[in-house]
Amino acid sequence: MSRDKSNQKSIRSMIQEKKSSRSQSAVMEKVVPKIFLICAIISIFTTLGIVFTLLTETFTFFSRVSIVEFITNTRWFPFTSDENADYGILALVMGTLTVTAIAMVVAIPVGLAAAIYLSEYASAKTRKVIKPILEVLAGVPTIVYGFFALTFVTPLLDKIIPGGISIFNALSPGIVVGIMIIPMIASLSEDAMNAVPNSMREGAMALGATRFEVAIKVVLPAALSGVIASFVLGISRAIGETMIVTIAGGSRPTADINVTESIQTMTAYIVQVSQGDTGFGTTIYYSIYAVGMTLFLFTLIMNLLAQFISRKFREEY
Amino acid sequence: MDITINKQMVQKDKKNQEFTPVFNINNLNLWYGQDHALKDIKFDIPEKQVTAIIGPSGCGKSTFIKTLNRMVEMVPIVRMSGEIVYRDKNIFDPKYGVEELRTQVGMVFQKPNPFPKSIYDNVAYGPRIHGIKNKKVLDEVVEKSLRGAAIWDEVKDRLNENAYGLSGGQQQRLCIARCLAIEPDVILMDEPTSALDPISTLKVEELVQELKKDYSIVIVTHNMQQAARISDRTAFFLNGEVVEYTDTSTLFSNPSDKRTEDYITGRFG
Amino acid sequence: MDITINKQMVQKDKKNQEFTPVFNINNLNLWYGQDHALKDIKFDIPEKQVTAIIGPSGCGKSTFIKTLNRMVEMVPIVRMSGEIVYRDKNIFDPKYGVEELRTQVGMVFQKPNPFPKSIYDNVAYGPRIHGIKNKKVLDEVVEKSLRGAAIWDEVKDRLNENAYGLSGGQQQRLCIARCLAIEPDVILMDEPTSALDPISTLKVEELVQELKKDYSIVIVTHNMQQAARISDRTAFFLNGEVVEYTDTSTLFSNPSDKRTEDYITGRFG
Amino acid sequence: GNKSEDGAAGGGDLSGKIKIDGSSTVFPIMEAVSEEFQAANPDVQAPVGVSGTGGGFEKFVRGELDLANASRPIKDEEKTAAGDKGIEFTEFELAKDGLSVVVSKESDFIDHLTVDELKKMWLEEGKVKTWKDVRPEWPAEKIEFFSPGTDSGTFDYWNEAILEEKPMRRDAQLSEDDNVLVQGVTGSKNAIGFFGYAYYQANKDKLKAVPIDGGNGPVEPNAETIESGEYAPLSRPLFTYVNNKSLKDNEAVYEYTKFALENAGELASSDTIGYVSLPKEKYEEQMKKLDELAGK
Amino acid sequence: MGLINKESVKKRMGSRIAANGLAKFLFILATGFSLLVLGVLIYRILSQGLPYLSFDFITNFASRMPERAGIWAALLGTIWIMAVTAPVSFILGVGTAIYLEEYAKKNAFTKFVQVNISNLAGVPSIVFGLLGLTIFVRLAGLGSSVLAGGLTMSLLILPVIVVASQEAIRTVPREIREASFGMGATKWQTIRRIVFPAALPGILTGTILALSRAVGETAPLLVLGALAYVAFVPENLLSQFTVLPIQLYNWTSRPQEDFHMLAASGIIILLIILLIMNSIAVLIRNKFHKRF
Amino acid sequence: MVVRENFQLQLEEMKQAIVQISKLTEEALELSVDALKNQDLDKALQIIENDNRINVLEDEINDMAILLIAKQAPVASDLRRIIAAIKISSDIERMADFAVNIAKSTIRIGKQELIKPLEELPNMAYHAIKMLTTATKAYIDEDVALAKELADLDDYVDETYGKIIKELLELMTQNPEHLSQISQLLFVCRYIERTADHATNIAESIIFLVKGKRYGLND
Amino acid sequence: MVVRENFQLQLEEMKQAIVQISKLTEEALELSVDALKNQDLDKALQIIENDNRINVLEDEINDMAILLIAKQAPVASDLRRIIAAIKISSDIERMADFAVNIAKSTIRIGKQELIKPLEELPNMAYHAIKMLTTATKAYIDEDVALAKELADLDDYVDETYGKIIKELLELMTQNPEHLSQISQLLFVCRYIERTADHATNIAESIIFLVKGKRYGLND
Ligand SMILES: Nc1ncnc2c1ncn2[C@@H]1O[C@H](COP(=O)(O)OP(=O)(O)OP(=O)(O)O)[C@@H](O)[C@H]1O
Ligand SMILES: Nc1ncnc2c1ncn2[C@@H]1O[C@H](COP(=O)(O)OP(=O)(O)OP(=O)(O)O)[C@@H](O)[C@H]1O
Ligand SMILES: [Mg+2]
Ligand SMILES: [Mg+2]
Ligand SMILES: O=P([O-])([O-])[O-]
Repeated sequence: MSRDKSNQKSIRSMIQEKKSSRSQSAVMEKVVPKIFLICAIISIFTTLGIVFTLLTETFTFFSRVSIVEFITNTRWFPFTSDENADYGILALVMGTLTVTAIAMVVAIPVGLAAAIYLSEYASAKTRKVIKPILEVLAGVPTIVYGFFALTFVTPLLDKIIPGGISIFNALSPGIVVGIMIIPMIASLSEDAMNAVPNSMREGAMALGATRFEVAIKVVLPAALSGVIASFVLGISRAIGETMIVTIAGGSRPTADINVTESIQTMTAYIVQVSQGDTGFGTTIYYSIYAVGMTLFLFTLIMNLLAQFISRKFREEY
Repeated sequence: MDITINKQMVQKDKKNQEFTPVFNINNLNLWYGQDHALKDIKFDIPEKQVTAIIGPSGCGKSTFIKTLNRMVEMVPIVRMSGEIVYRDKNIFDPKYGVEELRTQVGMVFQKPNPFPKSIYDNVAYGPRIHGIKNKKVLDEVVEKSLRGAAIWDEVKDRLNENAYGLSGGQQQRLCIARCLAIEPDVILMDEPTSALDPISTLKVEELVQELKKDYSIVIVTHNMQQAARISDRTAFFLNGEVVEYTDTSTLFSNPSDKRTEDYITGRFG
Repeated sequence: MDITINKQMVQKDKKNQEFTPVFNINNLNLWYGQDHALKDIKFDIPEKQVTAIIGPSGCGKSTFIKTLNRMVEMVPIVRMSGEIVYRDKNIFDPKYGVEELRTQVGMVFQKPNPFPKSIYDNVAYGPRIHGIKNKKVLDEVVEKSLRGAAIWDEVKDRLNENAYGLSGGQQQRLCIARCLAIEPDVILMDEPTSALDPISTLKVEELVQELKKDYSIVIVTHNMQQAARISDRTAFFLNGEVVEYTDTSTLFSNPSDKRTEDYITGRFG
Repeated sequence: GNKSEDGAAGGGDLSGKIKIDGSSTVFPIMEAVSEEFQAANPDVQAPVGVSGTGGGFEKFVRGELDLANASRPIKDEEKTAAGDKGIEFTEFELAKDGLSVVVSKESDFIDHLTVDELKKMWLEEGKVKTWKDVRPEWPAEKIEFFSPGTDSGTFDYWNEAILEEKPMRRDAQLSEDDNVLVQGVTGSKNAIGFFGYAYYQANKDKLKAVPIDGGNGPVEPNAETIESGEYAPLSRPLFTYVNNKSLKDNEAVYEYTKFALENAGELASSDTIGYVSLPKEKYEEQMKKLDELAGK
Repeated sequence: MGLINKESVKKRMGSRIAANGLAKFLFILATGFSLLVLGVLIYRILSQGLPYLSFDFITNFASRMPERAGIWAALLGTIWIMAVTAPVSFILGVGTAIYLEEYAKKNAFTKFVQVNISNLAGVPSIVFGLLGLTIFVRLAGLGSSVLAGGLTMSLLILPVIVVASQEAIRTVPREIREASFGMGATKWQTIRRIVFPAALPGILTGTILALSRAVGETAPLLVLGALAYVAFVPENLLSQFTVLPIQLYNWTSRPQEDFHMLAASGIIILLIILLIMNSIAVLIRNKFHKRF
Repeated sequence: MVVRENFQLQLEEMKQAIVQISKLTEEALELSVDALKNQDLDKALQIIENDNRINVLEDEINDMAILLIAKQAPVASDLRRIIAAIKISSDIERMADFAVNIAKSTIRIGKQELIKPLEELPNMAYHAIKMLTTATKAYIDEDVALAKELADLDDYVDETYGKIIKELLELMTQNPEHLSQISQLLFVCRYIERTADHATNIAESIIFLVKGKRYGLND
Repeated sequence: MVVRENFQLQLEEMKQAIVQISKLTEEALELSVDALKNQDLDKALQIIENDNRINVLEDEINDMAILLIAKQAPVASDLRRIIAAIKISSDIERMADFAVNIAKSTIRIGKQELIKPLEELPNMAYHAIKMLTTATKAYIDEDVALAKELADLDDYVDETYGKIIKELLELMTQNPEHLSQISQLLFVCRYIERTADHATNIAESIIFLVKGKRYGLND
């Protein structure tokens, strides 16, 4: 290999010459991070904006309704004369939790099973086909799911359940929210399980383990943090789900859990009021902010929980 | 030490053509789709010896070793023909389940792949899936396997810690212990030291030589020196064919095939 | 060929203590937090020779080599003391920018790390970031660098394909070409072949020996044999200290320190 | 639309933007009005929003709207708020909506209900659990109640006309979406519910409207009985509120409102909307008021 | 040798294999169930929506007469909103991700930003509607315009994009950054020429999936004051607008069956849009899969 | 912790083989001197026969060395140990050859009466054998000091060699009828001298093995 | 594509060094025979002086071999080539020593008139030298057939050796005054015989190098 000396000089010296342009890029080096910092700060302002929006109105609400009643009263019935109104958030919270619980009972086993099937049993081809299809399931607008719950699932349940079921109930939207969440849990869990190195599966298989034993005793524990994270995300999604419960869950808040009866969730309440005729400035108007704030706190707690859990269950590999 | 020992050593190196085989492979052919990865392999694997497989990248070493415990079937496009007999049983016989085969024929992989569990649970995994629940028996198995893998002293005080806290070399020996725990007959190793530093490599090599007292070992290695150091017999694979398969001493001091010579002396390309 | 050549070869091996250094390192100490990773290193790196660094895992080889182009500073908890002089310039001199240093002192890494761009763009990357935009000049640099890295013939017809389509060994030579493109003075290599198969390894080794005609090369390697094969001088590191630094022939045939001997003969642990 | 020629009030050279929002009940009427008006005046933009009556007023009193549709009259709080912002406005009635009380087709025993019976049934402290509690000869089947959301204008009107502002029973199924109510009543044998006439009309085959006896014998809801006021007390007015300032400043708003008053009756009573027109005089009266306000 | 009873191991083999078979059956059943539900959903939508689906349906404005009604305004409204949302959320999201992954020091502030972002990802969309109404419509005086709607949507999907981008940036191997620095590149050069292009497929996939979520969102825009009847296409950022889901929601709440069928047709269009977006994402994902 | 146990074991085996060949050679040399002294032809024949064993052993040591190099890629002292083994075994084998040569000379002399009882020659031989024993000991212990002493021992052999040659030449002139016998003794003397030289070579190899440096003891 | 070029180059260098030492040794042997024939003491002294160069060269070949093994971890033929180089160079060096020994004998004989002009002895010597040349050629070409021919050549030397020894012993009885000279010639004869033996050894090494098998040519 012979090197052309003159050319060598030229590149090295060319680089030397361009040194001056570096001072200009030095400016970029200083400015760019600041710009990105501003981007990052916007997310904080978003949260501040939410808290500010919710809090100002929430304060007004609590100037009219005592916070003690809000927490301790088990009934929620604002649409009546102010003196008769009940503002016990528990009724809405129970509705939300009931729907969420039902959704999870549906979504976790089915989603997880689908995830295990896709990641441990299905061929790459099958996976490539089914996964996007499931993602479509996640993309179907929620109104569609709402009517699906009301006009398909509820009548079906009515036939199945002895003693029937109310046209509005917690069960049907719960199940449908669950169905809506299945792809999310399946997809995220599958991602997490897919991220478990194949070498681990091979390790277990080489010991004579069946696929099932590999899935349950090796892959699942290894992917647990991701799987649990998908559950938590699913729960957040169920808590925040609005249209399905609005359409199929009814609007009768109650703290008593009876899944065949009508309920109301926090989100459904917000929709009910913001779609309705409530006069601006009325207590009801302010109540949606208080409910929104509660919802915000709920999701905040769920998220912190999620982070805690995924840190706790992270199996290092 | 007597002169006879020396003679034996040299003698053994010179001709150990006669041995009890654990595996008889006959006319084995394997395709990945259209890709003919193993061609007419004829191969006998001796009992309680170390058999090394060397050859350039992509020559079919891993493929070959993985056919022995049928792990190769995890690749969907694989097709095979020919016969592999493990101790008088045809391993492809549907009556002879792959799980059972793999219980007899353990495997250690290129990258240490402990489960993200405690050291104890790693070793106990095999016995457990095979239905052993008795804590005392498990304890015993775990200790014996870890001792067998020459890692007991290093980990005995931290059996409940996560296996990923161990160094690479320790992890690999743990994987060997995990494999020993189901008391296999044959142990397959696919480049077990290629991810390890030289010292850990040496330790694993020593261990392999220790293990051959009780197990029949087949080891794939990129490292010719390693094959030379630790094996009794060596096979040189090229493009899916067995070019030469003989005792290691002969292969490395006086190979009979030009291609083997070229490969081991680094004249290949 | 004449006898004098033989003599020269032996002679050169015996004493090449006098050389022009490109780097003078004096009393270099480095800490990762509380961890004293390099201890009082004194080291001169010769010009246009291959200097190998060997030692057990964690002894500070990578740390040392990375101080030479100040890449080690990417670890936030690093503290250093001492002096590194590169061709009469103190590399820590704030006037002497780290980008400038790194333009003179190229680096090749353990895992081939081409950019996910075309082969051409990979090689042109360095000149481009340094402001060279002229297409003709770039073309020339790319060809020259690829030739220099002995990979031109293999890739000349696919310069616009993605670099990840190359094999591991080709990728590593591409990375070397990329490094050559900015015409560095010194090339640092941190275990450049540890991720490659034996054949690719041999090719890179041959290349390194070719390159030392024009560049000063420092190579960290886990593979003692490799250090022995390709380097002119070898340093043995242990626990952050330089135990022995001498010409390679001496180090491998007759090291003066017991610890070196123990390490290279595999008696270490 | 063949409406475009004769409805071309401004002759087509009119332009501008009109901000309309509010009740979802009124929405179909205003949508139709906008559609026809824009067909005649292509340069005018008259989109219609559905923030609900309350949401509409919230924006209206802030001065964000030209027209606020409402299915109830403006409330005192809202008036005050408007006053605070210096917003002056005028109410126009566009059409009537008959509240239909409906039961499942299967409940053939129900011939009619009186206003008192309705009241007894729907009140909170009411003891009515089964049909038998309403009239002893009816079966002792548990009644299921369906009502538009307590937050809707429809409910407000019901509240006024039937419950007389007393709290409604809390076990009623409420929904903001009247289609959901249709589903509810259709789906359960012993259900009773009420909602806009349009929803009944669109689901006549599935539902049975109960004739209401307001004191003058049972009257079935239909276009004539509602328009004539015979179907009492369950027909309610639908409004739009116009910002006076817009009316003066924006020619398009004036033209639009005028167009609405001219055509609302006919549009509202068409099949695809299903409300009931007001008597002709009522529209003319309002048109005069409009011209006055606009200073025409 | 001998601690393991080979006989009992052999005996258990049969039941273990049977358990595996049963489990596999159940797993397939679960997957099949999800697919079945999707099938039923699609069937219902298609059977309702196909009759009204035509070219006119796409190019017509909404109308009170079902046979004349179309989704042109809503479709273009959706596109306009996306035209605002996509660049804004992309720039902000990627900027934030780059800051967090490349520049931020590991301190309390960074951690706070991180927690805050993952928390925002879980905040119900309707709350974002309230935020948008207060901040963009009222405080900023943008009215219920495309801009206000787009910005609100941007904030809504911002956390998703940030997280996806961070993930993508994190998968860019440290080695290739080092390679760049090793050649004397500055930090910004490295980010701009190496990290960002390498992470782009991941970022794009994440962004498209986030956008497809935004396409289907109803609640926040409703709260914001998006319109239901619009017979014109937006002309600029301050134009008023409607979007597909709102149009559909509006139709579903009409009494007349015909409008419900129109809604189903609209849903088909919406699903097609989502399908296209998802396909692009899948394509990008597959094309650039495992490049390193 | 010592690793590469197997390698160490094999090195040790090789060492033992060298000790073994050295022992056999010592025996052969002693026997050959005895046979010469006592004109024991059977013994002499025995020696020639036994030599094969030593030759085979040298070949085996060579093979072991080559296999060790091929399989273990030794460096530094390990490598020097193996190379030294090759050289030492070759030296020892040569010494055994001298035993055979002496035996052959013994046979050539046959039952013909010796011109004088052999004294100095066997002494010199025993001395040379002692050098081999010493070299072997130095090799076993890798004792450089001991190895260096061999040079001194060799000086004595060289001196004696000169003396004996002179004496034998004188004897020749005095006993022309025994020319053949004496010339055989001349050769034997030469063999013994060479034996000692080879012992010195072994010492050099030992020093090289330990120190890694060449050290001329013969000059 | 041939890789490890550097290694191949170094092997080649080593080979050249062996060719070199062999050439020098041939020269030395030739010179020594000439010196003996012509009783040229200066030449003889010259040979002794020159020997150092050969000794050094052997050491260098050894060092090269050791470095190559240490650095390149050779196997198979590469390894055999290096081991063969060690053995061959040692044989050649020993041959050069015989040249020195012959030179020393020449000096001992001095200017004393030779009892008869030397003819057979130099012939035998030339033959032995030719064996070295042949061996070198066989080595260069790695020519096994040629190497095997050396065994035959050696048979001739052995035969001649027996004859010359007999003749010399006869001469002794006939010329008791020249005993010293003749005994020196006896030794020289022995040296030449040994030289041929070493050439045969080289042939064995070559066969081993090429075939990887030991092959006894001396038996
Ligand atoms: N899963 C697979 N699908 C398709 N082809 C494969 C697969 N695995 C291996 N092959 C092909 O089969 C041949 C043999 O591969 P194999 O992995 O057995 O080689 P190897 O000798 O183990 O190489 P290495 O030393 O790189 O591990 C190669 O051509 C390879 O491309
Ligand atoms: N980023 C880091 N932070 C903290 N400590 C580090 C870091 N990098 C290296 N060290 C420590 O510094 C010491 C030297 O590490 P270094 O990576 O230089 O070793 P090495 O000789 O290159 O090892 P290897 O052969 O495994 O690459 C080790 O103790 C290691 O734990
Ligand atoms: Mg492999
Ligand atoms: Mg390192
Ligand atoms: O939407 P409303 O008419 O019920 O206000």
